[in-house]
Amino acid sequence: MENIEKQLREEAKKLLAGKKVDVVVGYEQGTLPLQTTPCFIENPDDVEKLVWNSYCSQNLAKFAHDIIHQHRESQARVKPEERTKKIVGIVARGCTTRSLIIHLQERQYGRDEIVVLGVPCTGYISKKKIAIAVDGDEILESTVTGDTISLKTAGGEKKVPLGNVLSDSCITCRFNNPLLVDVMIGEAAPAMNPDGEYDDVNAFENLPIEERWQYFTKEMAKCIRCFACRNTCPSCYCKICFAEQSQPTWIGVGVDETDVQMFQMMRIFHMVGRCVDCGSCVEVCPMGVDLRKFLKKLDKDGFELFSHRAGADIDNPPLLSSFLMEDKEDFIYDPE
Amino acid sequence: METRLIKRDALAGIVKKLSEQMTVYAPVKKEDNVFFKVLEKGEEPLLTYANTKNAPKNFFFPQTETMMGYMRTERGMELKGDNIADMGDAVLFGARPCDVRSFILLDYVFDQEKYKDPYYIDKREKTTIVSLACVTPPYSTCFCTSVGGHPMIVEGADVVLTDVGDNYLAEFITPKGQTILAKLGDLPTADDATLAKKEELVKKAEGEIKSQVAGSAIKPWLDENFEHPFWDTIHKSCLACGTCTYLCPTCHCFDITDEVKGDEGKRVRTWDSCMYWLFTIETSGHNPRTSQKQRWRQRLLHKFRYFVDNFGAIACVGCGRCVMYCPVNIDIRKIVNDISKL
Amino acid sequence: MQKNPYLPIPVDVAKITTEVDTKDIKTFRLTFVNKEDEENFKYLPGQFAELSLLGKGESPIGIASSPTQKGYIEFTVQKAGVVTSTLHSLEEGTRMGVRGPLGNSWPLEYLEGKNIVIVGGGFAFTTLRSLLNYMIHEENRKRFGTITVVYGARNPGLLIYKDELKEWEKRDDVNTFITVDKGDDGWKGREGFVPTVCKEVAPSSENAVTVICGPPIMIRFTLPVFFELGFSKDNIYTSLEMRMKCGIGKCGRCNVGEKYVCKDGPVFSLTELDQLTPEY
Amino acid sequence: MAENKSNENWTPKIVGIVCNWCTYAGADLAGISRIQYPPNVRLIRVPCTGRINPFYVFKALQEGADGVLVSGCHPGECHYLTGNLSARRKFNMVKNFLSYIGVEPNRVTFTWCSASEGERFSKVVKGVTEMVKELGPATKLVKKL
Repeated sequence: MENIEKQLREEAKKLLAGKKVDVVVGYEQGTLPLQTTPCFIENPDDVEKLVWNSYCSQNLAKFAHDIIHQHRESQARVKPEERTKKIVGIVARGCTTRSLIIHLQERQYGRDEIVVLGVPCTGYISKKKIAIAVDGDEILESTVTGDTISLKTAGGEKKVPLGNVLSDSCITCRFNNPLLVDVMIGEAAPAMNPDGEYDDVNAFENLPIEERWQYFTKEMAKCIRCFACRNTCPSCYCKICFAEQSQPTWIGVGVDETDVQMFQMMRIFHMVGRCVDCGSCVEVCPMGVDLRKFLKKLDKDGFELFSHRAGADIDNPPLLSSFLMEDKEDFIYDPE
Repeated sequence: METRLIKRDALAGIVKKLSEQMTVYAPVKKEDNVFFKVLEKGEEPLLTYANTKNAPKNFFFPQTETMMGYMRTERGMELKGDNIADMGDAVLFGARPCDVRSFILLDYVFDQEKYKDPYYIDKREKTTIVSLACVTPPYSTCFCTSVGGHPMIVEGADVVLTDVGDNYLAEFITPKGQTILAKLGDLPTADDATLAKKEELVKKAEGEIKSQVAGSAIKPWLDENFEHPFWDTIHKSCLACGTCTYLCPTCHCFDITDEVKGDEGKRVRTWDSCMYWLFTIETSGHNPRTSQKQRWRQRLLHKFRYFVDNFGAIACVGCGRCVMYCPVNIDIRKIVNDISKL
Repeated sequence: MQKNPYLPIPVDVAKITTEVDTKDIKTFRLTFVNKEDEENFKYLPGQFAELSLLGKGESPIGIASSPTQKGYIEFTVQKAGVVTSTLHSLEEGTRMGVRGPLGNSWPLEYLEGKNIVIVGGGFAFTTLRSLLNYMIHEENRKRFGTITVVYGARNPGLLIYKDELKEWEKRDDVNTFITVDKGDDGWKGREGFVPTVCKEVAPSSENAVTVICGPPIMIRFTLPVFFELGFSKDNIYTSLEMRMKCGIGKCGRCNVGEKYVCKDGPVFSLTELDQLTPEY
Repeated sequence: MAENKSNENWTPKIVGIVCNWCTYAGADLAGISRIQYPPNVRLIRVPCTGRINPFYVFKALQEGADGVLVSGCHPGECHYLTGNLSARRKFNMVKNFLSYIGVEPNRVTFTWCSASEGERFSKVVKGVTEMVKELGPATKLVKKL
């Protein structure tokens, strides 16, 4: 990974110095163990900040969208012929490129407004799994060596196989290498294990209905409506979310049980054919809500019913804005 | 002041028993997280927790609270009266000193001479606060000493428990605390050696807080530099989620909304967050804080400048929650320290 | 314990007056259901109150009536959001709520013995009307010097309080200048923007205070006129607008720096405004 | 509504969100033809099933509907050519998803019914009412004030 990091910095520097991009969105070291944070590099001399490691969890496509749109807004009062474009260089793994593809399909910006620095991905570490591995103790230091992560806590040091603490999204990832690339960094990464992609969903589907309901209500009850899941999601870019509209008011703003359920259900439903399973929403959730359990169901249905995988193919139209005459309709009620 | 000893392994049971007589709000482990919640029948509090995920402010100032109910009549909606639930006496058990200090700060806001907030005050007055001193800091992100606190500060607490080895030293500081003592059964009086040990721990505890922040030192800079290029550097990765404000023990901004179902309705107050762009937007569409940069500046200035101007204290208790749980690792300690170097 | 400050005081809508041709500004006259509430509702010009519609929410609106008008309070409301739109659909006789009075007021004590210039634009004339009616009331008139009023709207149909404007124009103890940006066939009055009219009228800054309320653009162009006339920033007052919920300095959204507009404002002198953080 | 559970007189409240061009007319026809069917369905007319946001279905449940019926034009007969085909994909996912999270599958029914199918409309309403009756009053996702 050090090689990738080095190459990434070189390429980023080239792009910035050559004025091919205005900003490079990547990851930098955070202030806490296990943490990287999105960084925005505008000066070629700052590229040393860029890192690429197993702590890089977030899907950065969100920032590409935000930067471009903020720039456009700032140009609202500039004469059309004098408007400039802001070109965003973005460090992108497989899932990030899928989100970029969705943005492009949904005409959020032009292909010429982004430069994709593709990075091969071997998965990122789930902080939730780490917390479970050390029984909630604070991590004072962590180092990844090969396939092992060693975690230093006040109680001592613990070594855990990396595979045990990777995010669920990563373990079964089908697209860990970038699908849309301008500059590829390093070699393609070995495949993950997509065969087990829907195991979780299948198992859940087979539970008795009341158990499913209990699990759903229990998970939703954790939500504090902080909107971190929504705000980190590259596919959630509405200027005003339905949850915050006042005319009409769709749902109450509080943490009433059903209002939270409605909010999450509807947000999840907005992800039909648009969720790339990057796991960012799960990773940022301060309460550890198991959102993936429900998002992945839509992914599965999208594929099994309509052979659609979100953001996997730029030429494949979005799931809900397309249809076939012969789409399945065995769910349609027939009174005869 | 009464000082007693409670056997280390007896404390959880004593609290459990107390919860049969009155409402007890205490830390409990739920799946992977430790939360403050009302103890249910037979439930024991967790004593070996580090710091809870949610702040205990929720007890006095819940995330969603019904303010008043009303009903549809021929003349339109008519008030049924306010909704100050009489929960009776309660105990907030095991709050860390930083969280206890947050109530002093919240009192400044909710318990003013001219306008008193009856919802908050009612619960606050009926609740006895039992604090659990931090002999060692729960986390390396704790920075209470930098913002006017101390890991073993007793300010704001009615009863303070200190882990002195085999026993907890229980100090019943206020008259409210004394009434709780009566409910705890027979407890041996603390000996001088224990009291001396506590004094020693107090001296030691301050040094245990390793994280240092230039809390009050930045006030003059903040006073002068509302416009400064520095403000362009902190907000870029911010998701504009409300995690920091919702987990913060001192954040108190709220929204008031109405909810109606059929012929009945209620007015509820809900936490709001200065991190949201809708927070300040006016009906006309004008928004005094349109960018995340302005919102971040507001959050920082509110805590480290405006609150100091209005009430003489920093609106931060150094619990470190926003540092630990920020999804993108925006670290308020780093921001404050960066400012102090400008 | 004090009364719960969040509880609305019950009032009845006694009279609704449509003020403008576009019909989106109405004045609501509210009467108190309980006598003691009326007695307790002691306000001064410049203060505001939360109009409370159970089921819809609350909206902070400046009090348009003057405390010298007994038995009722009035609010002039433009139809905009959820609450105000519902308000506009109400009929006379409906019961609703009001929460207040809130905020500070025009600096009445400071204004005493001074010459007063009132400058208003469009629909932002409501608390100025309250102030004017207060000052010209027979009990109060002698406490103030000359009174000059400059009030403008975009067109004649958008002038509010049309009947009162006529009354004021007739009075010889008030110099009233009504103007519209653009008149119509029936308009015989003055045409021109408020800043221009202020320049023409050129009130003396000698022992005088200006109280100004209007759209931001009007204020921006009017202020230089008054500076030129020699008004100091201490002697120019205006009223701020902010999003509010609680109205009592707790919910945290209407702060400008360390000041809360709902509690420390809405009325500020320009000197005070200069000291606030520029975020409003 | 949940409080009526023990009440023997409980009858389900069902929200029918129907297309203006087919099912709504179908319901009319059923009425003109004096075909009897249970009075439990309250119809909400929309221009096309394609404009139905899945949230309408969820929201109806939250507000206390015991069942939701969505009905539009048969595939190929949409007044706007393909609105119902877009809707079909959406509703397939909605139906699966509600069941997945543990809401009884029969709470929500999707069907097609044309303007000439007064008889079919009555059968749909009968069938849906029976299904919802069997489930009893809705308890899941229902907001309590």
